Amino acid sequence: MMQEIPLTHILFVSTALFFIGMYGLFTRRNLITMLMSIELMLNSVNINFVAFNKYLFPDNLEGLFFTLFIITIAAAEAAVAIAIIINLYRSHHSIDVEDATEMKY
Amino acid sequence: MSNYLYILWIPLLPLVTFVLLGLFGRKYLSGIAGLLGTASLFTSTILSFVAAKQYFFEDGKVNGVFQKIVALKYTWLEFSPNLSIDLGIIVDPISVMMLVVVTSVSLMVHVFSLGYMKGEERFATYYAFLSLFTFSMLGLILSSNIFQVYMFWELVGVSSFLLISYYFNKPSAVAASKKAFIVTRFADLGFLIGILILGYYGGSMDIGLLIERFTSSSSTQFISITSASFLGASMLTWGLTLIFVGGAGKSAMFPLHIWLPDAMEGPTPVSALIHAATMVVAGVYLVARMFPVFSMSEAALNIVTYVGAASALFAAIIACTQTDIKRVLAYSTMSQIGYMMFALGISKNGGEGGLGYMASLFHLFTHAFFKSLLFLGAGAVIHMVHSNEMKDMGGLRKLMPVTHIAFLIACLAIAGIPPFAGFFSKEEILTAAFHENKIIYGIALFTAALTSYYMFRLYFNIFWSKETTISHHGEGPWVMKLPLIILAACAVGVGFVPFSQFVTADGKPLVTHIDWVFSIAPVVLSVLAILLAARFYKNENDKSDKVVAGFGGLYTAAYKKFYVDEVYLFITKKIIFPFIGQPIAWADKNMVDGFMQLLATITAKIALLIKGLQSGKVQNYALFFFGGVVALSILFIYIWK
Amino acid sequence: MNYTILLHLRQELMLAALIFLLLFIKLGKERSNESILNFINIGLLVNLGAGFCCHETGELFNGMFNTNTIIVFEKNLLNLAALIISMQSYAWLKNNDNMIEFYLLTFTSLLGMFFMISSGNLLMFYLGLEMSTIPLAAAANFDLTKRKSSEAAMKLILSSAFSSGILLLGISFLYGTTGTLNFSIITAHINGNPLQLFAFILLVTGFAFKISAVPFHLWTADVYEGSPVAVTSFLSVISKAAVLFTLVNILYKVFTPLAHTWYLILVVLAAATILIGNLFALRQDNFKRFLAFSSIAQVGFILIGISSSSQAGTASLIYFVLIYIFSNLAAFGVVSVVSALTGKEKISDFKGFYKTNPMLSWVLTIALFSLAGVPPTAGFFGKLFLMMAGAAKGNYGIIIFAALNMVISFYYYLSVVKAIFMDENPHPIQKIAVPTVSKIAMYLCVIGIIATGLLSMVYDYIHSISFGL
Amino acid sequence: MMNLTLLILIPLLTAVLILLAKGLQQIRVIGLTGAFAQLGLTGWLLKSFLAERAAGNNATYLFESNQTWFKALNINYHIGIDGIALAMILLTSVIVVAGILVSWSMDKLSKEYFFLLVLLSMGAYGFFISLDLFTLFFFLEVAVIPKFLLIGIWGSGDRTKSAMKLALMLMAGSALVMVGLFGIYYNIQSFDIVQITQQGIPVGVQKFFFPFAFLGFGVFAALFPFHTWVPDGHASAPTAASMFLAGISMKLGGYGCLRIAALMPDAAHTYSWIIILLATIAIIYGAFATMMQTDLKYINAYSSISHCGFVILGIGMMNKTSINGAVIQMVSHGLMTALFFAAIGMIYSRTHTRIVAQLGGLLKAMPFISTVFVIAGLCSLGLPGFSGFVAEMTVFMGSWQNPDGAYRLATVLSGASIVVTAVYILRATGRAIMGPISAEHALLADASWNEKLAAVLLIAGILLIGLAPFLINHLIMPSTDAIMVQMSKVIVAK
Repeated sequence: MMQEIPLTHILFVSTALFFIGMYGLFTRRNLITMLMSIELMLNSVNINFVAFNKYLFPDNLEGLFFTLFIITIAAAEAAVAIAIIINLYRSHHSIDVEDATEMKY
Repeated sequence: MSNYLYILWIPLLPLVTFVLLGLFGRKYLSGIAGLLGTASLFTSTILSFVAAKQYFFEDGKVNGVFQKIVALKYTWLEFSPNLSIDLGIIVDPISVMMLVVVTSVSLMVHVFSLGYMKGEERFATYYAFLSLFTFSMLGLILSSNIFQVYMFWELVGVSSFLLISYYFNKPSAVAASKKAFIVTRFADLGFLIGILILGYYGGSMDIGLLIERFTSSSSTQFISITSASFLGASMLTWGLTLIFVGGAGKSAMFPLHIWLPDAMEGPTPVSALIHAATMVVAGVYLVARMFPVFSMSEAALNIVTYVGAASALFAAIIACTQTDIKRVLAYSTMSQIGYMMFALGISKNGGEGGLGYMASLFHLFTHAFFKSLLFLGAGAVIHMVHSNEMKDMGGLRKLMPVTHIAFLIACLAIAGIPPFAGFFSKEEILTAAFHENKIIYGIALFTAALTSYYMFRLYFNIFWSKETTISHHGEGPWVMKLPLIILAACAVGVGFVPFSQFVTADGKPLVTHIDWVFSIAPVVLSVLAILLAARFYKNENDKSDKVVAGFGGLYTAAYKKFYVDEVYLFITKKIIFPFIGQPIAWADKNMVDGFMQLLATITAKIALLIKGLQSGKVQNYALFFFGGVVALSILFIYIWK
Repeated sequence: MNYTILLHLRQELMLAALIFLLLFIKLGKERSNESILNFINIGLLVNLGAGFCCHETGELFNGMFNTNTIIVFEKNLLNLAALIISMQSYAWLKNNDNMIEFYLLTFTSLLGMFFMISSGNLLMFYLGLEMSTIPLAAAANFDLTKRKSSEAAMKLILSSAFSSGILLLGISFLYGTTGTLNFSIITAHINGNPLQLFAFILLVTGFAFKISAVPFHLWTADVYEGSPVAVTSFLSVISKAAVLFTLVNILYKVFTPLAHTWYLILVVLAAATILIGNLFALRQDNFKRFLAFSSIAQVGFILIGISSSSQAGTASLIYFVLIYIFSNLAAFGVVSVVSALTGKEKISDFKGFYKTNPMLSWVLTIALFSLAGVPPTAGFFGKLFLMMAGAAKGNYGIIIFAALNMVISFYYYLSVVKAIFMDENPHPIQKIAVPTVSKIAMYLCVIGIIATGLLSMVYDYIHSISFGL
Repeated sequence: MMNLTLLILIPLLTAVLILLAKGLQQIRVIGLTGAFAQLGLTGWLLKSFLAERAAGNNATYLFESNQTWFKALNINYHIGIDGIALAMILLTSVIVVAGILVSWSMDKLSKEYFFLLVLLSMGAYGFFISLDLFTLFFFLEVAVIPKFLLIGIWGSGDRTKSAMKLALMLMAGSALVMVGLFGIYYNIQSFDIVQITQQGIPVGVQKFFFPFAFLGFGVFAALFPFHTWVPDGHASAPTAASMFLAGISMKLGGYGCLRIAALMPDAAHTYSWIIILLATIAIIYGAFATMMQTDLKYINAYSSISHCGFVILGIGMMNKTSINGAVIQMVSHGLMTALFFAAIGMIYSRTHTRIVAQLGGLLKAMPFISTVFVIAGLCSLGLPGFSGFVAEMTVFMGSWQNPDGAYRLATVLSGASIVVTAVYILRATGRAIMGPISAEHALLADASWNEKLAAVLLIAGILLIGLAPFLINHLIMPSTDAIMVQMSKVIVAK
């Protein structure tokens, strides 16, 4: 029976994932990629929830439920976001975030 | 003693006249303005003579001493329980004497003006202002409260301002009126502070109380004011000196005299009234009023003495050189007032030593008549030749005999030739000076000689000298001659009034006797001076010019009035305006206001500086977001935990 | 079965019903926009009325959803705002083919806010939050053809997704440290260890993003400028208000143990927000952008009020939001009418506005004065009470700071007034025929602006129903 | 017994009616009627006030009425007047009538113009009757915005800039006031002046918050160095607005300062030397700055700075006489400066210039206006018989009671300003009113009936105070006594 991975490891992974996502959001110019990086962040949060639930509070399932909802809403968010991006493409003929900086100061 | 209450009407009547003429004069009353003014003033004059008679001959004296009677007292403005401005009427020898002088001279001037100002556009306004002045002057005389004196003091000043600037289209007149008002205002500041000092320490502003408290050397007030001192002088000296400064301003004492000559821009009757007989002696009156207190401070009295003497001499010298006849008269007025001042200065409070006091007021009394006579005479002359300059005159004695005689009498009077009025009063002054202070006596003597010299220089230049070019006769209507005649009569007669019986420092009659031996010196000097004047000016010659050349620099200096005006101009135009006024105005625009502006500018600058935050790049926004998170975390997890 | 569920949920249910009705109408045959608009407005009115009957306290779904007098009142405020907005955008929507979609989106987000306000559970709260945000992102893009509109929508969706990511991280840690999502239980488990604090701060930043507090505000101006005026006003008034209400609920009820921490956080945020908001508002020429920054500054004042953590704090917040609805919507109303009929949105276009449109000018002026806080408008009282609540803590530094900033804010509000009344303009905006419905809305706002302040019973009522720490 | 709220309701009614009215004729008639109604009301108020006092009612504030406004915050609509407030109210009503009369022919946006005038006056009335600091503050700010609009819309010269400057500086002032009031509120839990007076404020609190409140009101009263809104504001404003500004609005500041000093006597004593310093600077500095001005309105504006300095000086000296003087000076200056601005406005509307150098000899063409001008001038240089003399002398007297050397110096310096005043007044008069008149000015018309009426009204006030100061003294003495009682509490304590 292999001994189980300690919580900290998992938290480390999730945190790493989160910051990778954030890094992607900050650096990538492509809107779709940025959206994906955000999904990464959300997923890292999911990992958190599941891990906490599994390790610390196994007797109830709030964490898992929360994960489900996050996934759903992420989907919805993505749908709207992509719709907007498509519309942006119609008007700007590009999905580079740098091209959509008309409004500033 | 309310049986003097009718005195209230003496100032009130002119006031009523002023209000009537001021409101309706231009439209409705312009025709009868002169008569109205004269009539009301005539009534006042009668009343004041009645008052004089009642006071001096009936009930003024209580067991041989003239009383100070407060006929009316009404609290007008209460500052604090014991400090208040009371409007009151004080009846005592000097106030009654002044009443007589002011009303009668003013009446003469009113009458004279009927002819002199005939046909003026603002005739009604002129009489309104005359009435205003008379009212203020009478109020000043009757004041029983030192702050009341100050109020009327100011009113007198403003009415003089209005009358000098009567010809308001003439820039010179406007300038003169401004000068007169501002210079006297400056002096009044001293007066005001003096009042504040006396009032603070005296715990009252009622003249009677003040005198009572400051003359009893045991009273707490006296001790407190003498013990408190500033820059080495006791507060009493300060207070009195400052009050004297006010007086000096009004009475054109050196160095505050510069306004008086210019004030001659006003109509000549006005000069006769205000700048010869009444307002300019207000300073003397003020000192006389407060004399008991003055007598408690040696220093203050010395200041009075020396300023008076200096002015007397200074003015006399200048008078010898002027060519504008009114200016000559103006300077002679200044010098005569100097006489009165030092006479007060050397006097003691009552007793034999009180001779100076009596003499001074006596001279004030006589001077009022002959000096106003001189001015009115000059007025008549100017009315004829339409010029103030000596060179335009000469040989007028045939054309205007009445004026000529009157003028001559006045000149003799001021020169102190017996039996004319001036002789007696001047004699007293010289006697007092001789007993008290030899230096002053010397100055006085010399001044007397100068006086008679320049007066006759004037006289000869007007009436003799070269033959006149003017052919037409006529001295103007009887309303102009009558006052001359009356005043001439006074100039002869008033000298015989037993003045010392009535007006003395302590109210006790004073026995005086003319010491003929003593009076030889001044009279002889005067006569010599007159002869000199006659030799120079009786008929055209160049002797005077030679002498002038002989004096050289001194003459020009005197002719230029010793450059006092220039000094004043320098101080105001070259120092106050550019070095105080303009810098302040500049600072207000650029520093104070500029600072406020600066705040606005800085804010705008910052706003412009940080606009980069809003870069428009959504990724930067996210970055700032994260930065915020990190900052908050550090701040609140590690620092403000 | 019992009907309390209907009672407690009545506002949400009615709104949902409205949404479904609209869907059916959309599917059904064509109708004239006017009739539908009127129908919608009446529906909103009914919903508003429904809010005022039978206030009661209660909870559903074992504590996930709870309601009480003040929550109902807050929802009413949101309803009122929605009604006013829909009336004001009449001119804009009248000839718009996608009018119904607009309402679908906005109502959905409104529904989300209702749930968020009543949430008694982090999950519920998160659902409500997202439900209120995502439709608005779509709505921001409502002018499909406008470049700015899509840019705005993009910025909104991306940054809000990012912020919800942060928020979720916070929630997850919170869950990790307390082991529950239920507010009533969380409080007991809060012990302020660093991870928890960190989680809390992440949570707060999520809120700060929504109410656009500095430095989480940067999206605001761009989104406001890009999106259609109606959506802008929805964003600036309703969503902000909803989040603020929730924030107060959570701070006061849940994070009581951390009161000291969040007091400081709020003060810091408030100071930064007021200053930055003012400084940026100074330089704006686009009216919507200008109002965006001014509203940021307003939030700063609100935060001061909240920081007091007293009954007066809550009261002044709700009171100010009420006033803010009136004044801000009055301003937006004028702007929306002008932009809908002339397409002009610049402040410089409004020069000489008074000569041509005195009525609109006065409405706008009064609104601006109210925003600036000048008596006798209600804004004066609102701002003053917020600061009075804040001052109660005895932290006068922030009060002085705010007072000085008020002067800056006066400058930019007055310069708009200056443009309207004083500046010369050869070609002012021509006379505008305002639709009656919008007129009514504007008058409603003006009356509100004047009455809310002077009639003290409004505040006293709010104060009586509000709660402290 | 009467209800002071009428003082607010009448202007309110007038304003509403003006909004409903059609055409200049109607509007101005309504405005004038309202103003006169208010004047009558205040006259009646005075009568009943004196009657009450005569009946032996020695309460500090008469006609008190106290309604709860914001119950939860203990904010009350508490009104009532003492002699000082009453004097201010009378001043206001007179100036309002005069102001409406001089703007009789204002045809540009007349409805808004008169509306704003009336609104401004309403603010002033409310301010003077309130005994609750919150209400006080409310009305204080109500009175600001109308000024901004009046100057900005109807003004002359660089109107928008001066309007903005004025509004911002006044708002900054009221922001300071607000901080001060909060300070009081959170230590006394009340805004009620009476209550605060009874309870007294902890010394520490006073020391910290007095500067805010006092300086805040000081900005309104043109306290150096916060006076810079005064010149530009007055110069750009239309005639009536300048009259209101200098005649009423600056008095709000002075009145506020007085109340604050009475509420926080300890702090007032501590800081009095600063107050006196600033006041003295304002007096001298204002006077000299005036001397350099060339524009009639600027001359009067700067002289206002100098004259309002006396108000602050009187308050700072903190004794009965000086405070009396401060109050009288407020009233006197209000009337005098309003008269001055009215005269300047009349001249400007005819000659279209206010530059002294371009005028001259107006006395010939327009004797009435010139006389008014001269009277205003003489009043401002403190000639006996006019109100200025009474006021300034009372202030001097009061401040001289203060034996401290530095205070004496301050008194003497401020006294010196009357000389400078004489200089600039006479320079202006001598140049503009006297001297030769230019051809194109020679044919100008004199004042019309409304202008005459306005001038006469103001002059009557000036003369009333100047000739019978015991009347106003009698009115305000009891109130100053009450204030002195508050202040003296401390002096004893020290």
